[in-house]
Amino acid sequence: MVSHAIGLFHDPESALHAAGQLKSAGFAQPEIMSPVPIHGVEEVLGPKKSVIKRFTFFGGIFGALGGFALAAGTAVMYLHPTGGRPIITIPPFLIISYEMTILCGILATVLGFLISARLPVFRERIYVPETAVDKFGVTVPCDSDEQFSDAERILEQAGAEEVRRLGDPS
Amino acid sequence: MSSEQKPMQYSDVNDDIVRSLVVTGRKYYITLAIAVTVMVTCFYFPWFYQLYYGIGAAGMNNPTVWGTYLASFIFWIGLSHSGTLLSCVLHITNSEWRKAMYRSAEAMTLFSLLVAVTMVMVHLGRPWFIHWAAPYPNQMELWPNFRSPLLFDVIAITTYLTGSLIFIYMGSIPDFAAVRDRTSGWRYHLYVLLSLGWRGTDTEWHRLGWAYTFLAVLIIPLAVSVHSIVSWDFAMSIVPGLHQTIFAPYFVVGAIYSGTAGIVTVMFVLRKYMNFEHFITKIHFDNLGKLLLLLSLLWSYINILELFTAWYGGTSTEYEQLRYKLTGYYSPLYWEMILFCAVAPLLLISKKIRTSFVPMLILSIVINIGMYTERFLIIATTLSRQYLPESWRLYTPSMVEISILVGSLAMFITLFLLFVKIFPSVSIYEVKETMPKPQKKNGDRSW
Amino acid sequence: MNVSIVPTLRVLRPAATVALVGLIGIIAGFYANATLFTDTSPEQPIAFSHKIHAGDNEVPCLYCHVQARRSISAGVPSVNKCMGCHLEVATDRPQIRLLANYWDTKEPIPWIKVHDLPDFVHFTHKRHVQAGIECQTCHGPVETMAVVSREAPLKMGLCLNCHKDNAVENGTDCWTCHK
Amino acid sequence: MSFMDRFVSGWRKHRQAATDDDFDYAWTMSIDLDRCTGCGACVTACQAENNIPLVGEKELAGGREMQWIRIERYWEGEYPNAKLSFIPMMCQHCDSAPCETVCPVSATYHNQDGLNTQIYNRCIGTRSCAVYCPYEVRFFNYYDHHWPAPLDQQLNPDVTVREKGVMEKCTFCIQRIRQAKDHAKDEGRRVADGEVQPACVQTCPSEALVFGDRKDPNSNVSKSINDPRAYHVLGELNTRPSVVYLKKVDADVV
Repeated sequence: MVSHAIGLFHDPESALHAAGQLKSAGFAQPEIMSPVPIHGVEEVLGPKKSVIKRFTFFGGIFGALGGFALAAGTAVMYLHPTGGRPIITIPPFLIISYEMTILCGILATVLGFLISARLPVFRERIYVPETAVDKFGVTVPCDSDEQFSDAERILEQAGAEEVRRLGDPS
Repeated sequence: MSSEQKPMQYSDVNDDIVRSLVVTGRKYYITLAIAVTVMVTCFYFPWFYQLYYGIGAAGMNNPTVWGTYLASFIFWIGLSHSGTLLSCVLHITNSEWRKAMYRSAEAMTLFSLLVAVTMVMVHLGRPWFIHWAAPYPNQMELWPNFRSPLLFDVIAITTYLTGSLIFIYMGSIPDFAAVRDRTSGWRYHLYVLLSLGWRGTDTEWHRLGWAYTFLAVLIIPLAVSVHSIVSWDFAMSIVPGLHQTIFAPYFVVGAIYSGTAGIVTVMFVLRKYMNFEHFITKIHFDNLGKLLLLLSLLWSYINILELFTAWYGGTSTEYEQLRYKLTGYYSPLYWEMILFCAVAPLLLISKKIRTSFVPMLILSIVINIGMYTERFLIIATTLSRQYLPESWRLYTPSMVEISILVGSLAMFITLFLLFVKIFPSVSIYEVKETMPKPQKKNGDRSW
Repeated sequence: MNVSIVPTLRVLRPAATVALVGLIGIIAGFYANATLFTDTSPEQPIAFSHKIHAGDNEVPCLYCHVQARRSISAGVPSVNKCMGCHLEVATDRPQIRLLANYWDTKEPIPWIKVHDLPDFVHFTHKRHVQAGIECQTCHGPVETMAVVSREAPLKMGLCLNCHKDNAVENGTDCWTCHK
Repeated sequence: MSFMDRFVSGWRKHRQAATDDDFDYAWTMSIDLDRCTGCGACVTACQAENNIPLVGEKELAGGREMQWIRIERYWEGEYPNAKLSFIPMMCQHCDSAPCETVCPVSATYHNQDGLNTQIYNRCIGTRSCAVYCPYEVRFFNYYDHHWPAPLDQQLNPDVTVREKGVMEKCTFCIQRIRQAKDHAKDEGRRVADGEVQPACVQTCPSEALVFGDRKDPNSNVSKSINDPRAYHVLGELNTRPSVVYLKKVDADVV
């Protein structure tokens, strides 16, 4: 059964240090849980790449083209000549296109965020409520008791106030 | 975050904010009851009467077919402008002082937008057909007219509403998670859903940071475009006094101006009645005061420009419009607006006023009264004096209109009161970010 | 401790079910109201059967609805027209007695309109009959109906599709049909 | 290939601004101010023809009048040297109408007769068209109107009775144009000059109003709009109105 070792730290530096130690000791990728975003995670745990920007970019492009197509297409579908202007009147349709760019960009960003942050959580994941208040948690999955005691040792050496063992529910 | 007595700790922030959600005093219920009562009696009853009777219940007449409803619409849209916009700008520029106030500022955006949309419904002659302004496939094969500035408005406001809602929600996810752990019952389930199972892992923070920044970058141009488009409802016409190129920047500046004043008002109320003295301090009022001063100067500048070009151009219609604005029937309101929006804010030059709470409250309210007058005058003075003198006619709001105006304010207050009990009205994690980081204290377990 | 939104979703399942059922109920009710409870075949003062006249006896539509080819309205035949035949034909039937009663008292028959368009619609039978459109296109197979019922929805989309399919001159101009 | 061709040709076609040439007719009215006596018969005729409600004294004073055509009166000087000038004002059926572009639901647009039209049942009542109209000739139904007992018998069945919350305006009596076109279609010809007359034109005792198709160079209206006295009201706004006024020759000036 897979369980998790979680060490709770008082300050972000120790937590980061512990995570680095765990990683170099050959554990699987540790996770840091914190009440505030902490800086320097990428130096310790390796660079993070986010796909969100691609979502935003392509969402925006889709919105721009879709917005113009919506305005021009619907104008052609039912002809209503107004104000002596052409049916496909470019300047106002560009405004629609602009607004739709932003709308689709926003929606795509949200989608990208949810996908890349793996939210919402359907299958249970381990969690320690203190990490939402003032503790910085570092967790690693442990396959065996030996692994857990290794992890516990590393965490305590790095200054963990407390090390807990949490069963992985899955 | 500075505090006089003892340094704040991370857990204090959680305590304070969970308390603001869970502990509800009698004062809150009384205020809510009053707000709901006023909303129902002053907004919904007159509105239903108007739906039954027709727009004739309002004071509008033939040349002045737009009235206070549209003025209120612009006012509320304007009020919505500094919340999310300011929050985005300050987020991108990494301003520390934003962090304690942005949540309620964004809520202000959201609710004033909702009220603005309701004002559109009130304004329409046949609001039961409002869905025709939305593009959706239908058996009539008819689509809205995408050439219309009013339709730009529909699209822009929908986008802005969606964007603001997502922006405030996304920034609140970590806070919902923090609150979730401390609540029980229906609140617990609500926050479980709202927090989506947020755990605060490094990956989640990283993604949130990116998404949040992208949203901020998208929303800034959106917010500017929204009020430009609102101004085009007027500026795209050929009515003297409305057909002005300066209108888009004028409206944007005016919107941010009245919105910032609105934030000051809301900050004052939150600070006073939600006991957020720790979070909302003189620094915020000082900074907002400086911003207000800058905006008031910009606003005055644009006003002078408008008058000057009309005077210098001197075409008969423009000139008549100018003369009417400065000396005509509505001129007392005009000078009141100048006094409230251009002269009074000059007091903000003194730091003493900027850092004292009650004068700031009074000034912010005065500015918003002035800004409402501005919106009213844009409609009333221009529409009552157009090209053909035969159809010149004055416009006075009827009791129904005034009542709906009061009721819309009550609606805003109601929504806000509900908000402070559901959303953490000060961002927990961002306030923590402004506090000194916990330092290594090996062996000490007292914290 | 673990975190997941699933337990909450479970807790909320009854509420969600109620909401969903309510929503479906509202939508279904809306359609039921539009289809089931709209009276598309009202009871007429005389149980006139198009099946007997137009179907079995093959009386052409335009024999009775004589104005259809030259006016906006197709018109309901006058009692005179009915009595033109029924002074001789089937005079002993109870429904014909009713008809004769109207004839004797010199009163028009208060027929109930089945194909009623809103007041803002301008529909001219003349144009459509002259263009060779079958009556059945819009009115359905009337010759098979003992009691006339409204078959087509008579919504704007119906008119518009036909106008587009047949490339009617100015067929999609609003003022062609609206007034 | 064929799709691209269709796309390109469609794009070209719909990028062209609509002009008179695209329309079947270009209905035009000319108003000779020299002949107009300001009697107001046109106002009454219009009221009767188009189911225009009588709003009553109180609402009239409040500015909710309903008059698709009105006589604008301007006084110059003081009594007894006062001089009155007047001009009948109705929807100008502008070819570049500001009101048309602003309607969010396309309730007002330019139809194939070159008319600026209003579809009452599509209107949602934003009233923006009335704001954008420089001639102030669009009228809003501030409430449901009722016709007292005998008057409801004279309602024109060819014209809708407008609901509250709907904008309305002069249509050049489009129901008559439609009827004339219907007759013409039966006979396979175009509508002849003089065949269709709006109620105001029909009733004008001094024949100041002339109505016709300006695409027909021999029509009366074509002749009268070529008069040197012809002008457009607020012509500088470039709304390209379909109503042409012939200037009054002022005896004092000549």
